[in-house]
Amino acid sequence: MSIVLFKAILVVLIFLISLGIAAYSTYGERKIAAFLQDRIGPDRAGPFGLLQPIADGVKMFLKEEIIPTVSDKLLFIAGPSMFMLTALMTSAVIPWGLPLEFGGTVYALQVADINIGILYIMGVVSLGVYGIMIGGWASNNKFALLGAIRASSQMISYELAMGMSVIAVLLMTNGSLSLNNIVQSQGEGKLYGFINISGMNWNIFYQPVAFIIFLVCSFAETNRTPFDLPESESELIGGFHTEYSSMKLGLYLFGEYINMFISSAVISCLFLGGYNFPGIEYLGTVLPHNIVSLISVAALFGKIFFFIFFFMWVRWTIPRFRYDQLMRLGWQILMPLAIINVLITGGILTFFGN
Amino acid sequence: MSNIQVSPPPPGIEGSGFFATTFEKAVGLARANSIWPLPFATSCCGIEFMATMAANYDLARFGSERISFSPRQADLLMVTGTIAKKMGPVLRQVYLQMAEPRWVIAVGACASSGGIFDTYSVLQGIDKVIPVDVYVPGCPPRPEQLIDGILKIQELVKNEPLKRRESPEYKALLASYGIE
Amino acid sequence: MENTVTNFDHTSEYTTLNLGPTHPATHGIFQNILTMDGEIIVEAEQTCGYIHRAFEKIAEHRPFYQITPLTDRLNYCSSPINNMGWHMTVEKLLGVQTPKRVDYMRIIIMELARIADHLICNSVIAVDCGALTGFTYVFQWREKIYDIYEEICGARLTTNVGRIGGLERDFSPACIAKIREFIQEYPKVLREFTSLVERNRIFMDRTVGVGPISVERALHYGFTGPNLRAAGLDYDVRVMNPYSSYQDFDFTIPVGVNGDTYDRFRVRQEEMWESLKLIKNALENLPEGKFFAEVPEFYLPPKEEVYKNMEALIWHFKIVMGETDVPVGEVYHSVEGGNGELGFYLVSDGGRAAYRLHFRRPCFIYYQAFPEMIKGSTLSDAIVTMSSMNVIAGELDA
Amino acid sequence: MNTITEQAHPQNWYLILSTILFSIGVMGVLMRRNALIILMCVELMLNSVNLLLVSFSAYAGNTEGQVFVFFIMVVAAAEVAVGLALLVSIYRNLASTDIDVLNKLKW
Amino acid sequence: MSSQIVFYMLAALSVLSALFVVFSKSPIYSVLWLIVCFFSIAGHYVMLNAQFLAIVHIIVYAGAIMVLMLFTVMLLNLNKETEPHKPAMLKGAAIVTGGLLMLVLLAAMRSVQPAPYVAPEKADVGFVQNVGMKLFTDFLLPFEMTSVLFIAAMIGAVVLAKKEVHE
Amino acid sequence: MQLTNRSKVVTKPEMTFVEKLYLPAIFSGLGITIKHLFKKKATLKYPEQTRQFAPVYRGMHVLKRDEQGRENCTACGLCAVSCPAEAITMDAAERKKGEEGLYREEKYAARYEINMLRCIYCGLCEEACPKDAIYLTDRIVPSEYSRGEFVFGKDVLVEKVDQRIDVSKRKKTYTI
Amino acid sequence: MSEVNNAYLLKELQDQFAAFITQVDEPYGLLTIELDKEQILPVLSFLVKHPELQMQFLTDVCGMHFPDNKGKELATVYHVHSFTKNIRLRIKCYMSLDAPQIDSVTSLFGSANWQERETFDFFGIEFIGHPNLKRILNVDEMEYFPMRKEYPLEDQTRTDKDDTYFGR
Repeated sequence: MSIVLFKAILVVLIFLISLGIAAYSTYGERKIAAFLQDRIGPDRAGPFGLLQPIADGVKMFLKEEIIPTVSDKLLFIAGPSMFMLTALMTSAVIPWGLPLEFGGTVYALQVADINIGILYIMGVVSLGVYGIMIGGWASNNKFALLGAIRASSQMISYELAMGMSVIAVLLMTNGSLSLNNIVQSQGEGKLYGFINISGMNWNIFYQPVAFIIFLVCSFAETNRTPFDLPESESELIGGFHTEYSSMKLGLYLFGEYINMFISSAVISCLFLGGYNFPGIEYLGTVLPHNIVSLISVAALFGKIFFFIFFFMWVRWTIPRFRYDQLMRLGWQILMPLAIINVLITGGILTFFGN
Repeated sequence: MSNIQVSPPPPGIEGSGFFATTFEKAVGLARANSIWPLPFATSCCGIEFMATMAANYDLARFGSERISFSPRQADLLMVTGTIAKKMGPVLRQVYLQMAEPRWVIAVGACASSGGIFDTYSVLQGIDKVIPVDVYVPGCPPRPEQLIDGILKIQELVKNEPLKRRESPEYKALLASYGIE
Repeated sequence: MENTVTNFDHTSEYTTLNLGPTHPATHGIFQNILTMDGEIIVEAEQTCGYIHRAFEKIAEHRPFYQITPLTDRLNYCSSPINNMGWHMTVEKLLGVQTPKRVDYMRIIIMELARIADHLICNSVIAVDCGALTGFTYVFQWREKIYDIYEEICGARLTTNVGRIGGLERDFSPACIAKIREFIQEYPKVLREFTSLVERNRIFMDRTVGVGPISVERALHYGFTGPNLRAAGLDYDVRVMNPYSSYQDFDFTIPVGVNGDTYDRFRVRQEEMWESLKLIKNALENLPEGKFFAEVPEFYLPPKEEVYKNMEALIWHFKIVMGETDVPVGEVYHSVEGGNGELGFYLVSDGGRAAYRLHFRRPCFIYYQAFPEMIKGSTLSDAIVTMSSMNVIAGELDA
Repeated sequence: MNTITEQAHPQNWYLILSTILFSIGVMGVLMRRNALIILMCVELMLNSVNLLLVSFSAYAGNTEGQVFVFFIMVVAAAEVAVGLALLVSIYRNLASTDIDVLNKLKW
Repeated sequence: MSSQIVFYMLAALSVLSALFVVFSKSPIYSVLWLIVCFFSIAGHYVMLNAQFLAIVHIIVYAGAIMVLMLFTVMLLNLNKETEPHKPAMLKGAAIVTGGLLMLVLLAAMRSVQPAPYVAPEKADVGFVQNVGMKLFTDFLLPFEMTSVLFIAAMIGAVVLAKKEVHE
Repeated sequence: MQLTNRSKVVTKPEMTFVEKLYLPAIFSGLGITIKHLFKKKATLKYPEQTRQFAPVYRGMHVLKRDEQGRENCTACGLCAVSCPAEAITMDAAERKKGEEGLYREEKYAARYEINMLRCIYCGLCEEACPKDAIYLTDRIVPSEYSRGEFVFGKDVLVEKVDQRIDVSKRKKTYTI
Repeated sequence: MSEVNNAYLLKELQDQFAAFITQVDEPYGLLTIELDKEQILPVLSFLVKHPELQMQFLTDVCGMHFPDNKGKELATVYHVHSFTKNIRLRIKCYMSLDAPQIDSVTSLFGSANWQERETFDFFGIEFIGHPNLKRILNVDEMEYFPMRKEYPLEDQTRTDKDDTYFGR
């Protein structure tokens, strides 16, 4: 099996998994929301309502497509497509697990190990706003436009703090921008230099502040409560997707869940050791390598699922911000905090060495 | 498109209503389980709708908890409450903005028939301005009745042929309301 | 939502945004036409009448006892208060003195209604701030209130509870048990709801200082009820002009300071506690006796009597046909409704129906102040302010 | 990606491409009246220069060219920020982004 | 050979999109075409082994500057109808001028003999480490100067965009 | 301004430092919601499970028969008069010879219709009935596809002889 | 200082406006006066500014229609309330159907704005000086004033009701 073929399979697989997880995130969201609210949630479509996402999908595919006559048709269609595209693109650089090995050839479970992985993610994330902006603008509806404007300013603002918090992490990992390196470095060494649990040298223990900032920013980047202003139902009806129907709406909703999935993956990779899990070294000695790889994939997905749950948990608990408060939080609290964090990290690394 | 000849259906069983194929059934089932309501809540029934949404009755079980206030995204227009004559055109506008397939449920006495308000200012039933699929009696109906209405709608959705919305009968129905 | 086409007036940088008539935040139907500068509201104008149902005209055509179902639909979040208010108005016109037991039962029912009303309002404030979960927690307890109503009168929302001269039936043991359970369990839920939102900084940031109104302006605009009390004036009809034996009870009037959304929220929260106390007191001190006053002209005789007794049957017919004698006169009576002073101005010419019945609907009067309250704040503020004012469309338009 | 390939085409190609892009930018500046698009054309011109610098850097085998691109980006970002701020305030006062309206120094 | 094809495609894309930027009727399309143009230029950067720069280019231009542009377009609601147009004659003149400039420049470029290709000392010229090293050693002062420039620009932008309070 | 001495200021808009930190309140909120994740659900699975309504619940009407299976209604029209929604229509008829087993009184309702869509279930007809004939029950009126089906005639309203509906619990007690 | 009660209130009013108060009544303990409609603004502003009474709260404004009361067919009824003294007053101003005009009190009470609009909407009473006197509850195109006694209550377009059964 050539590397190219493997990569192709991997790409397709990741797309399918992303889509599947996004679809079942909608189900999860509804179930979790229901359970947090003392309800049951969907339970009539299939056993436990498991076919709910399929029902939604089929319905959306077959719904009439309305393109408002006053809107810009091309852009109206381009909006959701771009949103979906950028949502899916990020997954390329995430290391999904330890490499597999077949017949002496090593197959990395990562589509592209580019040396600027983090920057790539930041770049693609910064493009995510186009889908929303274009869609919102093309709808030619004031609520949509307001949503689009809110989304764009919010995403630009929080990108900065996000980048700054990542810098502190990068300082920890000898400045490598490759996600693979970052994850690997969290699997090596001892925690705080003396706690010897293999695969537990996670960045969250060194960078709790950066972790919180990154988490908050990823909430903002994915437009989830408490930062769901662009689509806040009680204010803007649907926000940027107010005018969308059928699958174009589906793409937006789907894209949001894919974004959530990917940002959970990124958080896990940056702060929670990615595919590393405690005892990974020991397992490596007793189990075949490929099995450990699969376990590591499972470990990563476990972390991802926890974060997806966390995203939902927070959404159904917390009120949302107001536009100006959101901006103030981003610029006046998170930004300085992230910079101070970088300075302190840098200072410690400079004066106390590695 | 292609050179496959479509053989004419056997006489007598053509037309909407017949030939609900397996595909159509599957689609109907899917649609029925994913009805996103647009609560056009004007008065008392709206509160009862809230009660239906809340924990005790949980409309989510039917796949309908994602209430979409944007008519574009909604499948089911739930007219819950009195519709005054001043509101009639707005209701119609909302209905027009909805994407096909769309269903309408008139919840409560006021929406269905004007109820107690047989007055100069109240529309005597929303079927004067838009076609209604299911009427739910009660003033306001209890959540049980509301759910009954939703189940009725689901029944309707399940058995609806895909072509119904293009059929001349449906067009004629809309035309009788002066739509399109 | 109507299809709002962006048409910028190029001479100004303001846009017009139609909030309503079917905007999710209007909770009921009325329209706000906002002139916005970006996210800031420069000007607002409200339109109402979208569910105008001509209550006052109907009232001129129906006998008195048939007005009760109408009042249900005024402020449908707390219909029993409206029912009671109407009954007491007619009783005032007729000069009927109700027994203490009736008064106390009425207090229990009314205070339950007040809790239900405030509960909707406050949970909806939270929902409009984006916190949906608290809503489902407290709504389970609103459901319990519904259960109690169902036990009392047989309906959940539009209760049509009580009759002129008393109540239509006594509290059943099941009903009293349910009320006791409610008193016992509800504080926990309310506390939980409180801790979920009340001191959460995000919520406080959203509400403190939002949509404030001073006492002077509030009075100018005819505020009453929790909204006036949030501004700092302790006007409460229950205390100022006690009706239905409210004078027997000691309760505090929670007041706010700034008249902002947070104060309104807080005042409603506290009033729920006070109501709970009132219910408890009334239930404990519920006197024995009849649940109706001795007014054969207006209170339907017992059914058994009607079946057997000719005189009762005649009264029964007269009452139902609306042929009993009613004094000529005019009377104004007000009760402390969920949203403030709910007044009934009844003019009787002695006929079977009111000659003129005017409802003083608190919502209708204080909603005028909305533009002034939200001027210069953001769209989100406007929405939270609107829900904290608890504008009920049914009451607004009548 | 980690292997550097012998550049398969002469650097002249980049020269020509940059020239064409630059000229298009100039053309746009001259042609359009919308201040925003003029700003965008300026960006285009800056980018053609960037491209050239990167190509020089690549062909000369050192990093200086890229560093300069970096600086140009900074300048471009600053320029856009100020330019757009100007544009918005002009629009506020004149309700137009037409540069021909800006022919007077005061309003 | 394949890299040549890639070059041609990217070059064609950049030229075409640049032309669309200039000739689009609606500003929003101009913005979108410019984004496409920037992407193609980023592609060129990658081909020139400047990955770091390419991604920075995308983040800065596509991710920030063009979002800002788009934002302004939306905020001011510039669209086809409000787009001011110059008279056709001026347009023609502009095209001729631009074309002439291009001709002159191309003619000048034709005779240029660029220095022959020099293989870099290290294989990863365009990587973060090298660019960073250069930036923070040889070019430290200019780098710090740019931050001053940024601050100035930021303050300027805020001051300009801030609304005067009309009393 | 203070009108009574019973007022109490209840609002405290200032935040303490801890409250200003966002996180404590958020975490306590998260704690509350996660507790509910494991709680028993309040939901009633309606079509499968049903709920006992209060005995006095005002649902669908019934026209009662007496012990001998005769219709109680005498078509006096009080219910129609008392109906605020004017949903009840009836035609009275004289009882003929040989119908004594069908109708209790000499006059009976030949046609008795309630427009269930107009009806607001206020219970006034029940109160107005002097003949123990009309009652509201704890059954709910089903929803229908067309408006015409809601005019319930005697075929639906009158209780079946073999399927009596117990309304004894709704009868008022006037314990004095 | 005498106690503030209905008698005191009436005396204060009589002192100032005796000529304009046509009738005084006290049904159910609420002092009711009939006032010349020209005097509504002075009387109300007197009550508002009165140091003792401080009747600063306009509880209610509503219209009335007496078709048989020739020359005084329409009436506007004001309820004012003094919070500090907890005393209410009802003022009635009659006017004829031909000239249904009365001064607006919006300058004194902001709350009067919509209530006067409502009264205009229902009865066609025109409030002079009202900032925005147009229909509020009914549609703008409505051509009559529905609360006047001669207009029917019922909607004529309904299909599921037969008036012959409801001979009201």
